[in-house]
Amino acid sequence: MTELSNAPKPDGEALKDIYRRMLRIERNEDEILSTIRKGRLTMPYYSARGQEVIPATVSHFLNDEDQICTIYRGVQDMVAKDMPLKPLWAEIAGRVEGTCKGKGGGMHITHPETGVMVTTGIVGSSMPIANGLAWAAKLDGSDRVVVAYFGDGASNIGAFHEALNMASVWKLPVIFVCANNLFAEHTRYEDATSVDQISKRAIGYGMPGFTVDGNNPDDMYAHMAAAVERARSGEGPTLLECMTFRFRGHVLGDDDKYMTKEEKEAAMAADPLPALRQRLVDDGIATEEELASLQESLEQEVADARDFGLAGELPSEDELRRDVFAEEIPA
Amino acid sequence: MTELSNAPKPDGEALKDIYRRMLRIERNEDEILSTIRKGRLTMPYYSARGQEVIPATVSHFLNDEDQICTIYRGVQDMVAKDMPLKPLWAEIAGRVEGTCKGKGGGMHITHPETGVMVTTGIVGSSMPIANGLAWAAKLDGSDRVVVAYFGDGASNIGAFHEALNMASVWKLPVIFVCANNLFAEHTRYEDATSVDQISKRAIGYGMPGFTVDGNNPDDMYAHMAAAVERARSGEGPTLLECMTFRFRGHVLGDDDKYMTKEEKEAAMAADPLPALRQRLVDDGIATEEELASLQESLEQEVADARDFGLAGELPSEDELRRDVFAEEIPA
Amino acid sequence: MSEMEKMHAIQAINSALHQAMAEDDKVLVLGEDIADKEGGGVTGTTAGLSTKFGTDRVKSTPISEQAIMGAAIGAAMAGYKPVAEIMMMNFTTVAMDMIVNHAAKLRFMSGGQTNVPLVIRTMTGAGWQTAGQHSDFLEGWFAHTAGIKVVCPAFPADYKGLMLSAIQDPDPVIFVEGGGTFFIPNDVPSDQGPIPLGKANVVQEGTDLTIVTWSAQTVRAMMAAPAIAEAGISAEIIDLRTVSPWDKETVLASVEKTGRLLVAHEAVRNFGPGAEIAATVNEELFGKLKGPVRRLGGPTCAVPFAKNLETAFIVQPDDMVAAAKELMG
Amino acid sequence: MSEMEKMHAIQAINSALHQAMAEDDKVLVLGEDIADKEGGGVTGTTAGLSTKFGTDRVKSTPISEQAIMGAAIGAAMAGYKPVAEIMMMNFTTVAMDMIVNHAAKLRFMSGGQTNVPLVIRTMTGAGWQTAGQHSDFLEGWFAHTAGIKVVCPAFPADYKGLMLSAIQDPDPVIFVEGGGTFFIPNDVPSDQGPIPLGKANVVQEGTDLTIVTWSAQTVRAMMAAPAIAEAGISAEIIDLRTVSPWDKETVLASVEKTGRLLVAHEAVRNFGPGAEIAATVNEELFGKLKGPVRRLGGPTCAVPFAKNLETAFIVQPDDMVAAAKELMG
Ligand SMILES: Cc1ncc(C[n+]2csc(CCOP(=O)(O)OP(=O)(O)O)c2C)c(N)n1
Ligand SMILES: Cc1ncc(C[n+]2csc(CCOP(=O)(O)OP(=O)(O)O)c2C)c(N)n1
Ligand SMILES: [Mg+2]
Ligand SMILES: [Mg+2]
Repeated sequence: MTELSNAPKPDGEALKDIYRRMLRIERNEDEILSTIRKGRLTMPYYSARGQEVIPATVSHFLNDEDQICTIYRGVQDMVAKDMPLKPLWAEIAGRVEGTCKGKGGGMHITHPETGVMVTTGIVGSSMPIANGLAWAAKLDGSDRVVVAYFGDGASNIGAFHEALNMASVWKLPVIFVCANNLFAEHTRYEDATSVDQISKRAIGYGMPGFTVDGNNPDDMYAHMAAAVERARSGEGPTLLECMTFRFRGHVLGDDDKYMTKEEKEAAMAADPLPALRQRLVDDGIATEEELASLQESLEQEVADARDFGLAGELPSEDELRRDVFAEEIPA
Repeated sequence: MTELSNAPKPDGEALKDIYRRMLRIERNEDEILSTIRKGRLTMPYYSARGQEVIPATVSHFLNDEDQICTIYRGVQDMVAKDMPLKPLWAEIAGRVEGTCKGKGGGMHITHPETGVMVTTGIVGSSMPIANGLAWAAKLDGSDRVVVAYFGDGASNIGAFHEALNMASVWKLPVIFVCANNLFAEHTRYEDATSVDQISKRAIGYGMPGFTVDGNNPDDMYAHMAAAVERARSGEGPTLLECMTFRFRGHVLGDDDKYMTKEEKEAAMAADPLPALRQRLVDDGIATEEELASLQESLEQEVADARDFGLAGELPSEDELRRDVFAEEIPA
Repeated sequence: MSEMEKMHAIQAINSALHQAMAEDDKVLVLGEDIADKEGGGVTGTTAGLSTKFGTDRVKSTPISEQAIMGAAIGAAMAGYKPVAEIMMMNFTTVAMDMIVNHAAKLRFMSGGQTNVPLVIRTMTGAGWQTAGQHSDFLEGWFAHTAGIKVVCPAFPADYKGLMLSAIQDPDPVIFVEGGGTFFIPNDVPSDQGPIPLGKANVVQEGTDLTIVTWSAQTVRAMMAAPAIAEAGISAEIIDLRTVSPWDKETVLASVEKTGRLLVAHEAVRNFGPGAEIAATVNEELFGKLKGPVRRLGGPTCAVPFAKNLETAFIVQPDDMVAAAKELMG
Repeated sequence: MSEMEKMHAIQAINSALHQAMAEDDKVLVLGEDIADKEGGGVTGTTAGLSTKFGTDRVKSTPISEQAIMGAAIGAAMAGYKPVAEIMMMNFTTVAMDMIVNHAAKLRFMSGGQTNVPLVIRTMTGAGWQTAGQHSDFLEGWFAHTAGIKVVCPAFPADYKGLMLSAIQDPDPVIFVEGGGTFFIPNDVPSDQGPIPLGKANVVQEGTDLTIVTWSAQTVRAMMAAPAIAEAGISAEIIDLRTVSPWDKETVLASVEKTGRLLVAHEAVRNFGPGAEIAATVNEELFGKLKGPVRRLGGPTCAVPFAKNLETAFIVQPDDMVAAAKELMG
């Protein structure tokens, strides 16, 4: 992976914060999956198990003013950004108490209060919109930054190219965060992508680009610190290609046949979540008790959110005529 | 510009052939412009005066089986590829004897016999289609190559990115020829493009890419020789960024205000057409008489084509129901 | 009589692709994840093809819909017959230039010198809770585009027969695979051959009322049929199968007989494809209708996620029954 | 009374943009070549804006229509009011995902938490011999798309007034600039204010026949008007101005009065926007019409290059006169 000189390193508090966000993602996903299995949720679900370090570290650097544009596999990104879980659960349960009154669902969650501006189901489309939000940040004279999340496969679609070029020419405060999990649906990275590292594409946009170990909090921390600093100070965008692996396939129900047993097992053996937990304990950053209590409180939060979501009201059919335009469409 | 080791050099015959193609472009365009000024042609016209070396040298390496996909500014590319001028003129005059029965016009000329497969008015769209023709060449087991022409501005659109990536992954026999004339309509290269050389974008596609002096036949020759060789031998695509300048603005009627007088004058002072003529004479490759007679015969060809085209029949209104589908649409 | 096989739509398409590739080595298949290494398509529709016919002719692609369509267009111009998958119909939006400005127009703009015999396979439909960006029926856009045919089958045998025709058609065809047609396996003759494009299928004869529909909505019409019959209404149900060019003759003949028309589709009603059929019937049969032509289609909104809203979005069999009763006065 | 200024459509748009940017510093303008360094737009429509309001608010862009629309969408979500130019309507095909899956849907999919108050300015129309890829009227596609409004003015004052409204509208608007409306300068009140979206304009009153039309076709309807009057037909000519949502009330009231309707547009007739209007009028006024609703539109082909074919492609004033006579029986 690329070396950064004088790379900033996460201190104990930072590592704890990153771990907290990772665990929040993982605990929340675990409950989503078990609720789906019980037949109490009926959405298509795109797991991010194994990729938690990326949004957890990215979000560590973001505040509520900062914004993200994410994708169908984006629940991790929202949870990492500390979106409240109750409206999230109500949304994926299709209830009117959901962030989007149940009209968007998991693939289209929006929550401006925590900066979750767009969740798109169209590969590549998070990037051009992130540019527009970043342009607005510049016009506002604000130092807020925008993160566009996407996958390795998305780096082959036209919108990626157009967005990175424009962001660079306009020096927009965007961080392009590519989670390279080596697969686009069932297609292996190298069978679809013509360059060995996506970060090299940044050369073609006169933009700093780095291949980062997306499962390593130190590497993610160092590169994200630099990218945020660059964006906030008006120097423009950065492309971070974050290497990772998704343990649970593309979408729930996926049979994984397109990957080898070995590579999957190797990736799971290197699971970054227990590894970071171990490190926190080993390095004396957190005690077992602290971590257990963290886990317990997260599980409580998730359980409360689940109960809230599943107990919500169904949206009224009038909702079909609302939010199409500002004015309700007459019946 | 990029150095090639052991660069092949054009011999006298090659230079003469390149010059012939350049002059054919220039004489033909000159007549088109004067016919437009007389009000006898009513098309939008995109001049390529000043850019002739590029298609002339490219076409020197192509045979009738080889194919090109070009753009609105593509008349130069067809003429360089020795498309017959009579159906070209009939087409731009909107006559039924035209290549496309008058239905396409200058922006959409097709002439499969000489390999002119698509002329598109949509920036960027020559490239994805060139890939398909090249895929077919591979499937046919043929060694034909496909050239996709486009401009510097087109390198910022999504289709460029998708096409170059796919061509590289599939190792297609395509040569991507970018005429970098420093402007996209009225927009300066550097105001829209985030990298100092478009050829650097090739790095992101694992593809050889070169910035070539597009007004220099030697440099064009060397790079085109290598690109054709690569394509014919199954090694895949090449990106050639050919530096040039258009003397007559974007489209006929354009007022050039967006460029400086100095840069335009400097470019015109370095006009590659008289320069190559001088070289042919100076180096004893051609005599003045030979060149005069070449010019005369080209002018005769152009005049005959013009007369043929302008004397053609108007297409019948039935043509609106033909060529929509294979079967004529009933009246 | 030929033997019958029970097949789902997806199996029928798969069978057509196998047959077409075996019969004509110009047939190619491309799209995201469509080769066997990638599982033969996310729904298995292209399973087995790359193993049988090789990865030169059956190619998984990058996520690059413009490049997919460009590759298909170029290969088609060079004499091949590519079947390109754009996974979901909403993703045609990233390839509209290639489809509309190029595939559909190149024959005309070249004065007939080139043609583009390709098939675009694409899947869509509400009912899977995939919400606003994965569910739209956009056949109206393509029907409004000169130079491309629009096929929207409902039954497995039609999927097979129409796919065989679409592949051999000398012009571009968009072949819409409606999610709402995937559930019900149905009889497909083992020797099912091509079914001509542009011909509707009268799936139920009747005398009081004509129902024109296609794709998933035909399936719902069949579900509505018993209740309509029970209400004493003799409905003629026409499955259009090809939306453009549509079978005016069959529809006009039917409405001339029944005097009443209900057009129903899953696409949004407003400025939808049903309007063309309604307008044409009104124009051609002016004065001969016993009542106004009724159109049913989606409300003017994106397809919602919540199950109850998604259900309300779709024109349900009950809505068709109610409309049929209302039409009878 | 306010003073009148003679203006072309392009000047009227330019004037609206100047006024809107001066009144509201949230208004932004972006597109290819639109700043003054690049000549203020290829037709000069945005001339002077960047000089007056600065290149932060008025930005020339790369040739990247997806990125243009993305920038506009993002800025709009953040509270700005971007006016994005997609130079020609055919080029919307490379940005359809951004327009249709995002701009039009984000308010709905977010349950109203975000909205996208942007304007897409785009030019189109046959008559300039720019052929198949630069001439299409595609308003029917957008009218079929929930969540976006479609404005197609004909006269300079409407260009100004509707642009002012479009910019202040809280939702996305596609604003179509018809090449066939560019020729004739017309009176624009110097204090021309916003004209509400969704309201048609009865440009000529009449009692025998209603003609519904918009954009360049309205200009042709006005050219046809004298010959129609001469034939003894009293035609009511309605310039729809906004195609979606369209002014049903005005149209229905008129046809109720005249009993006859001719819908004419430059877009291809087949599955075109005229079908919605025809179908709706037929449905709402069933039994009250004196004759079938007639639709005029382009033939089912790409816009051809040859001048004579291009002329034949367009619904000419003469075609409208002939249709009016035929409708009167
Ligand atoms: C334009 C478009 N094409 C295709 C798809 C279908 N699709 C959904 S996810 C996906 C794979 C994306 O892979 P990648 O970008 O690597 O992200 P990951 O899913 O691995 O996180 C595809 C092809 C889509 N949603 N949008
Ligand atoms: C998709 C699309 N966007 C915009 C245009 C309008 N347009 C035509 S030519 C052109 C400039 C192209 O510049 P470049 O690629 O450098 O080629 P050049 O004209 O200089 O040869 C533009 C913007 C178009 N034809 N297609
Ligand atoms: Mg991936
Ligand atoms: Mg250029």
